[in-house]
Amino acid sequence: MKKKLTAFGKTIATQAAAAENPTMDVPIRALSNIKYDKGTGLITMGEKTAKRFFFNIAHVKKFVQTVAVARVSKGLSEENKSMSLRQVFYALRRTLPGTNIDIVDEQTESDAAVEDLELMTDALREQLRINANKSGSVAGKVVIEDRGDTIDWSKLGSGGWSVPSNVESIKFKKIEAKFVVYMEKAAMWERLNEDKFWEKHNCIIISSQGQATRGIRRLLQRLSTDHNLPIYVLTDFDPWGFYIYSVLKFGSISLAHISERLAIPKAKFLGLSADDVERYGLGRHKIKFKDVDHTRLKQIEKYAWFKDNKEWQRQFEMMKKMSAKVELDAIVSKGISFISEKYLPDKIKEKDWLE
Amino acid sequence: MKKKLTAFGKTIATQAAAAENPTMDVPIRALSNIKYDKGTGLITMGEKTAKRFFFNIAHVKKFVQTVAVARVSKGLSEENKSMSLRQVFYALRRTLPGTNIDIVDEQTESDAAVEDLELMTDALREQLRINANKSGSVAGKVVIEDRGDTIDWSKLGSGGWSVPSNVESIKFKKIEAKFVVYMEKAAMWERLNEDKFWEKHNCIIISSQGQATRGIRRLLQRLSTDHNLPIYVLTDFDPWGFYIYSVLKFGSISLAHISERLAIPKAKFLGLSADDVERYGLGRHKIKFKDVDHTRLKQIEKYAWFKDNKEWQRQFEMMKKMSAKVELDAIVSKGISFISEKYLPDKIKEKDWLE
Amino acid sequence: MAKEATAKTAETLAKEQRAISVSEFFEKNRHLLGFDNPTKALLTVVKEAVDNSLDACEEARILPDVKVIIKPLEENVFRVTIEDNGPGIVKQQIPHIFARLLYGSKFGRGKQSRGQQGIGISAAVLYSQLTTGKPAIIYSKPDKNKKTHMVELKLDTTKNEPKILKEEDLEDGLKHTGTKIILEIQGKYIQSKHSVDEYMRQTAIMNPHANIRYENAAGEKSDWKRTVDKLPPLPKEIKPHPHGVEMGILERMAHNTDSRTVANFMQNDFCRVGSTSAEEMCRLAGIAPNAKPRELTSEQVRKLYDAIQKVKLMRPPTDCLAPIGEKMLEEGLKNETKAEFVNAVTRDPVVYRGNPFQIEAAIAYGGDLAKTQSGEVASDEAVQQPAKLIRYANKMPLLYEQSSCALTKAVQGVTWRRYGMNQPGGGLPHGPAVIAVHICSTWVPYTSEGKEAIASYPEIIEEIKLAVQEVARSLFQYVSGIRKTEDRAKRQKLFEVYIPELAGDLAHLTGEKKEKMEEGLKKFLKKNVAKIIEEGGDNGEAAKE
Amino acid sequence: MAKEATAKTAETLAKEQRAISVSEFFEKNRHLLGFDNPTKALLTVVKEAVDNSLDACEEARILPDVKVIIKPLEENVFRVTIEDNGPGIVKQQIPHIFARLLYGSKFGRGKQSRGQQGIGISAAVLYSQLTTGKPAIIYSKPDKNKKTHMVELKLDTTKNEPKILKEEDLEDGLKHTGTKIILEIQGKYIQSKHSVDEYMRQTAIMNPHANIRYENAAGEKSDWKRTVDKLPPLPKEIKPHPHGVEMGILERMAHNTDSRTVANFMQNDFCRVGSTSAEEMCRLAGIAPNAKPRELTSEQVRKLYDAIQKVKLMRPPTDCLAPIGEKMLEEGLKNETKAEFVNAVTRDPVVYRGNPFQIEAAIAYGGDLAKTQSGEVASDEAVQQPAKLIRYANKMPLLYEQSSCALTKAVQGVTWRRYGMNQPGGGLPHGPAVIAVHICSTWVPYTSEGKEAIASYPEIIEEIKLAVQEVARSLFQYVSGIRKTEDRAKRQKLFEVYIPELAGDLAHLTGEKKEKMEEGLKKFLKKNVAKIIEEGGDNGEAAKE
Repeated sequence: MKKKLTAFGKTIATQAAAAENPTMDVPIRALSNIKYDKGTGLITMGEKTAKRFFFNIAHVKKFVQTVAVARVSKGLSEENKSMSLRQVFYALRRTLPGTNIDIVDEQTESDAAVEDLELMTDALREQLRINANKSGSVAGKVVIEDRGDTIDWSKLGSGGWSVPSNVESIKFKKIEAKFVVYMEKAAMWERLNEDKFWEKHNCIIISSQGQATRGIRRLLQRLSTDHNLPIYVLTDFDPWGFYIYSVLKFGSISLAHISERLAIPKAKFLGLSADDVERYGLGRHKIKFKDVDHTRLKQIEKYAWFKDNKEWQRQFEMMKKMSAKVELDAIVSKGISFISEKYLPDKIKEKDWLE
Repeated sequence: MKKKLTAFGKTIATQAAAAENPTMDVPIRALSNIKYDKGTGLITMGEKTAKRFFFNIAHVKKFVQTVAVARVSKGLSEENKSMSLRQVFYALRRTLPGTNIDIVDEQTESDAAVEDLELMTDALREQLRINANKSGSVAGKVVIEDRGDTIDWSKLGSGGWSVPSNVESIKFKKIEAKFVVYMEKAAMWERLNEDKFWEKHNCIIISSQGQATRGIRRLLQRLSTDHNLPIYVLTDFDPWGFYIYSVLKFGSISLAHISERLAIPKAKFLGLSADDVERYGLGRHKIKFKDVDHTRLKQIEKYAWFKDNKEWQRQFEMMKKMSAKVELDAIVSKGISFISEKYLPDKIKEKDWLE
Repeated sequence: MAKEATAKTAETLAKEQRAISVSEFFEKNRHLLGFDNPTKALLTVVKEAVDNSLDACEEARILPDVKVIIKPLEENVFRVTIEDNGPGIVKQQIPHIFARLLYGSKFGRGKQSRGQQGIGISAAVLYSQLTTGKPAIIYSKPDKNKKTHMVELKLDTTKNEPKILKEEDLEDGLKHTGTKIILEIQGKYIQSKHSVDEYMRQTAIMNPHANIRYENAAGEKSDWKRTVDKLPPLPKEIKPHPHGVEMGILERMAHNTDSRTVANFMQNDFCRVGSTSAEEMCRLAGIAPNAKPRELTSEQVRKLYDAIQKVKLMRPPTDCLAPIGEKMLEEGLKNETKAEFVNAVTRDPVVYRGNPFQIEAAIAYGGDLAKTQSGEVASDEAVQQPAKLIRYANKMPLLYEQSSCALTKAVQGVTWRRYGMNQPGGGLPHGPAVIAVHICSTWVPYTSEGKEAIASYPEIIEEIKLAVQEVARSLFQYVSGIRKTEDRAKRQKLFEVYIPELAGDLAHLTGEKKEKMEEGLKKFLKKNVAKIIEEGGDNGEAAKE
Repeated sequence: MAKEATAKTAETLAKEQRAISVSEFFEKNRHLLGFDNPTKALLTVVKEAVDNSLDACEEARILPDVKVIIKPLEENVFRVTIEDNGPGIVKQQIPHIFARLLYGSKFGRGKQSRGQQGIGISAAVLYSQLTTGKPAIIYSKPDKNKKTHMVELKLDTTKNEPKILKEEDLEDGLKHTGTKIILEIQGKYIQSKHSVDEYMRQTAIMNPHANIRYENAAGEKSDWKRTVDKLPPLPKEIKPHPHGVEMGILERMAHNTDSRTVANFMQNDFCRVGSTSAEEMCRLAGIAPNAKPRELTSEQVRKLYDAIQKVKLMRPPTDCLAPIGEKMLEEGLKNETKAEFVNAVTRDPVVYRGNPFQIEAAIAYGGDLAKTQSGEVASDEAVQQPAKLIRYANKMPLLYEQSSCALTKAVQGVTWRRYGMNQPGGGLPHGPAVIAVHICSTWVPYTSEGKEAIASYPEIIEEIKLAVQEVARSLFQYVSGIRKTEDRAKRQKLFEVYIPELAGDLAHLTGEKKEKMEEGLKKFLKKNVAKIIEEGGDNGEAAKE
């Protein structure tokens, strides 16, 4: 990694020393440069790049920021440490002498510089030693090795293993589990853990709070790709839940350049679907749509990967008709452990999922 | 617990069967019934109660809700299971026959009924088997036993143990650690964990994301009270950070009735203080106050437990003068591991904290 | 083409000076008289004629029958006919009344009437000839045993004088005494809140003692039958009150009076001045009480004026005012709105700047007002529209300039929430209601010549608020009476529904029998139902929770 | 006290009828003439006199010197003196001009002037005697070699005639030709945006060819010196355009004309009618071209009227209008505001409803306008107040009714963001600016007799918008020009500051020498500085990023 960063710097340094206008080629991260690849089932990035110049009033700030991030990242490599995006923002901040100009004013600027650098060095953010948020728990029949510790995910009581923001260095020592259930709510995870669902059904349960972090996405991806485990996704019945699934499975627009290292094409949506709402009589727990929900749904149904998928379009239509969402938690009204004793086993057995 | 709930029901059932107006005495949870006990250093609840009647148009809905929560809680006891507050809300929901009235319309209603029941049965919510959110990680020189698993907090790699929402049943097998550092940010926890701070300094590090969950508060309280470990709190330099500390140490107004089981009178505030901002030259990372910050600060400085504390009032004054906040993350601008190598060791050694 | 412009001198400028006839002035400035645009012009023509008819009938103590027909002739041209059964007009006066601006009986005479200026109907004639070139046709029959007199006339604007085109006595003219006027005008007929239709409707409300027949431009006929067989009392004329007179007018009055001494002048030409007050005034002004008023110098008038302000006087008499009265206002409003509830109030007369005035207010609520056009009961949401406000000044509807009118401001100034009505944004209250407000005065302070809105004198606004609050209070009592009954039923039902729920939960909790508890609770409810649903609960203190 | 009311008959009613003098009418309705309240009354008195003075000077081609003094006498009583160096008024005319309503030279004469009605100054005299009882004092000197004539007079309202109290020729009167009027009135003096002070200030802007001296009620003196030594051109009179004439007026003109034939009548009494058009009209109307116009029946006039509408005519000539002109407007505005940038535009004349009108607009920006009262340069925030809008009609400032005026609506209708100014809530633009808008016309369509606001004709609003956009555009170019220069310096500095930063980071990243890179970068900057800071960057395409 250090080498890549030095090489990146060398090109620019050479131009500078030669009294040329220093330049870098930045792949364009706009929707126009994004494609949905039906073959792999992934959102991927096109070939378009933009030239960024130092001596250009519109570019100079970003140019300097990108180089500054490279410098910080190289420092992390050398010290064998890592930082969060927020911390990178602060590490970058310095006021230029004799002015009130700062290298970065908002974290969005340093975040963008990090993404640009990922693209130009073809490295994962985690390889740049910059971490996203840490969140989520895992339990199940798996033994891993991480930083010299051997950790058995089936021997962690009521808490489970806390998923780190960076899972690149963990090694899977033993995997007995046959599948993975991922859910967006920690309360549901505690329900399943209390019911020892993963023990009874020989699986792994993973939760985050809301949108899956990069750590969790990488973890799920490695379990899917490297270890061939089916990944089942549980979310609320709402546009946001659909979006969580969409990002897990196909990748996201902003991280399209690393879809193949984050997306899980084989992920399956286990609910709540519109059919689940009907089948389990959850209609009375509907929460009316707000305008923002309608807008979100309209965006999602136009995604290239959903556009021609009749099953999904049917779900969108039904949701539109209901004009309401239903939370996964509502299923508790059918019984405390209905989720683990009935809902999940039935759905998996009947292959009642969406893809 | 089951007994307590049955007894609670019995009183009411007897009144009902005797054709009397069923009634319950609910301790009043308003600020007027809250006291700050200088002796114990805790926020505690007064003696005032209100009578709640079934046959009273203003009471009937709450009355029925409270009984309904008792019923759900008893069911959880019988099945040896637990639920989140959100799940309790759904478990309560049912439409009364022939009307469009629901037992509960909003989660705030069921949450209030849960708190009332806690008060009337003198039980922790966790004993009622109703859990708050799960969040946070822990690492350090401690071995616990939980649900039959033995868990070594020092052997959990980069993730740590995921703190459950309910820590009542964990047993401390071996505690080598000499103190605890609690911080509000997961990224800071990862920094300290990567630096093996807990190993080098023989301590425990615990984080949540933002306000500490009840699980974490109980965990810290047990380590402080039962095991006599000093608790050091690290937050941002802003009114919200001060508030996090205030709640940890003195208890909160809404949960005053269980302060003695949640509050940690011996907790120490390790920063960021206004002096830290100056001492470490973090002034340039100030983020300007918004109106809401001013309001919050004004509330906090009037708290009975801060009112006569000169040291704290000095902090509030300095913050007011700065009219800005500074994030803990900003300290990274001093060096990647400045926090673990310099800031924390110095502060602890110099006893440079606030109480 | 254009005259060459050259420098002028005082001499040349003098040659250009000339007197302008008042008709020329208003011809050019007709918007001042309510002829701003074709829609309003049509309304103004009808209004001026109807006001005159009603005034004349009342002065002659005849129960009015008024007929109005608007017949479209070609696009934007109408023939307007207004006929009444009043006293008619004597032959010699017809041309002056209808074709001379500033000619009339009502100007500044200290008495309440619809018309005040002696300008309205001649302005209508002027507008008519200006836009269609047609003369006005007048029929008048002052004696039911004699022939009807017919005149065709125009107004000579350069002289402000009538020009008679044709004149004859007809055998088969009007059937009874009265007046009829026919005008052809350019105008525009619309059906909106500013329309002639709305004006006729509001006029009918304010005049339940009149038969009113109306045929609009679409050929639709309306017929408001008289519901009250009694004329409202005739207002009396009063002399000006000294505290309402300005210095220039005082001087003019002194120089024109028939009184021989200043003391007599003060007593005879004003109201509320007795001999003591008159002498006090003279003393304060340093004028001999027997001085001749015609010989007062400007300086003396000024002293007299100052002296008058210092002498305490009774307020002016108020029998010069003729409100419509609570009963008649309620009749009129009920008749037109078919509301479920109607209440009116007539306040006692009050004085502003020496001018007496009196406020009446009424409110109509529910009934047809809460129904849709097809007659169904409208949903709660649908009736939550702003209430309709109708405004009157001296019994005349005011249709324009609602927002700048003191009547509107006063109604908006009432805190309607106190009376159980919503008032989003502090405007008019919302609900299925009509609110009517009437100001009568010997001198109504209009904001403009168009007589469209009332000026915002604080005294007037305050009186209106008091009147409106009074009717609002009675409406509130009525509505809350209804709501109470509904609420009781709802409350009882609520407990009946909750009883099995509570019993069920308790049974689960304790293992005891559900039925037993249900029975006990039902028994308690039955025994204490009145108390529970009336007072809401068992005890006062805890109920505050 | 009050006269007993009894039923009236046509006979008794007839006895009450009388003619009302126009003075009585306006005495009672003085709010129609701008005397609504004491504050406004004071302004109206000054305004009517100053307008007359400026009109008279311009007609006599004299560069105006006008002096206005407001002297407080007692609480709410003022002596107002207005003196000019105009042509004066001949002896015989003085009483009529100052003490007879509806007498003047400007009424409906198809020419632009400040006054239009022949009513304003007599109304001021009427108001003065009404509120203080004092006569008006007039000095006039038409010939500088003769004595000054002095008259004290009042207005007899019952007859609408002047009443002379005193009259004499003075040796030591006015020093030059001109007129001077002294009135004592009740009023109220305030310093606000509706004040006399503001009126004088705005008048000075519009009349840079006048010397104006003003002493306000607080004794503060202002002196606006003439900055232009040339009178604006005198507008010419035009005859009415046939397409702007109404039927009733056509009939009156036909019956009063000196022309012998209808064809001649159309050619002589109207503008833009040649013999071909006149004959075409007659043909269409079915009237012989040599018919006598005085003998036309109403029906024939009507046909003629319809025929006129069908014949195409040239638009009316527009040399009857006298805009102030771009240069003079800029002078006036610059002089008063001490702004950094001033630009004015005079649009070509246009026609609405047969009446020609013309729009002028000007904008002043920055300079003293961006300074605080104490003269410091105000902060960016402080100057982000709504711009001040000043409105003129026929060179007269309009102070009241800003929000309902077409001039305001048009200015608000401009999308100011396009010209680099904020416009929160779609109102006036914000910034250190004054915007002036002037409409001149032979017949300005005021919304009321008070001449306070312009009616919203779409043609007028459109013209104003075009004018305002034009000055806004020039302001925008000016401001962005300044910004450009500032920007250039900033840009160069920016790169100079960034160079060591980039070099430093690269040195860390690659281990190469910082100095070497810094040198290279500086060299490149020096060589390409123009290109980099002008165009912003190296290449067009990528710069879009």
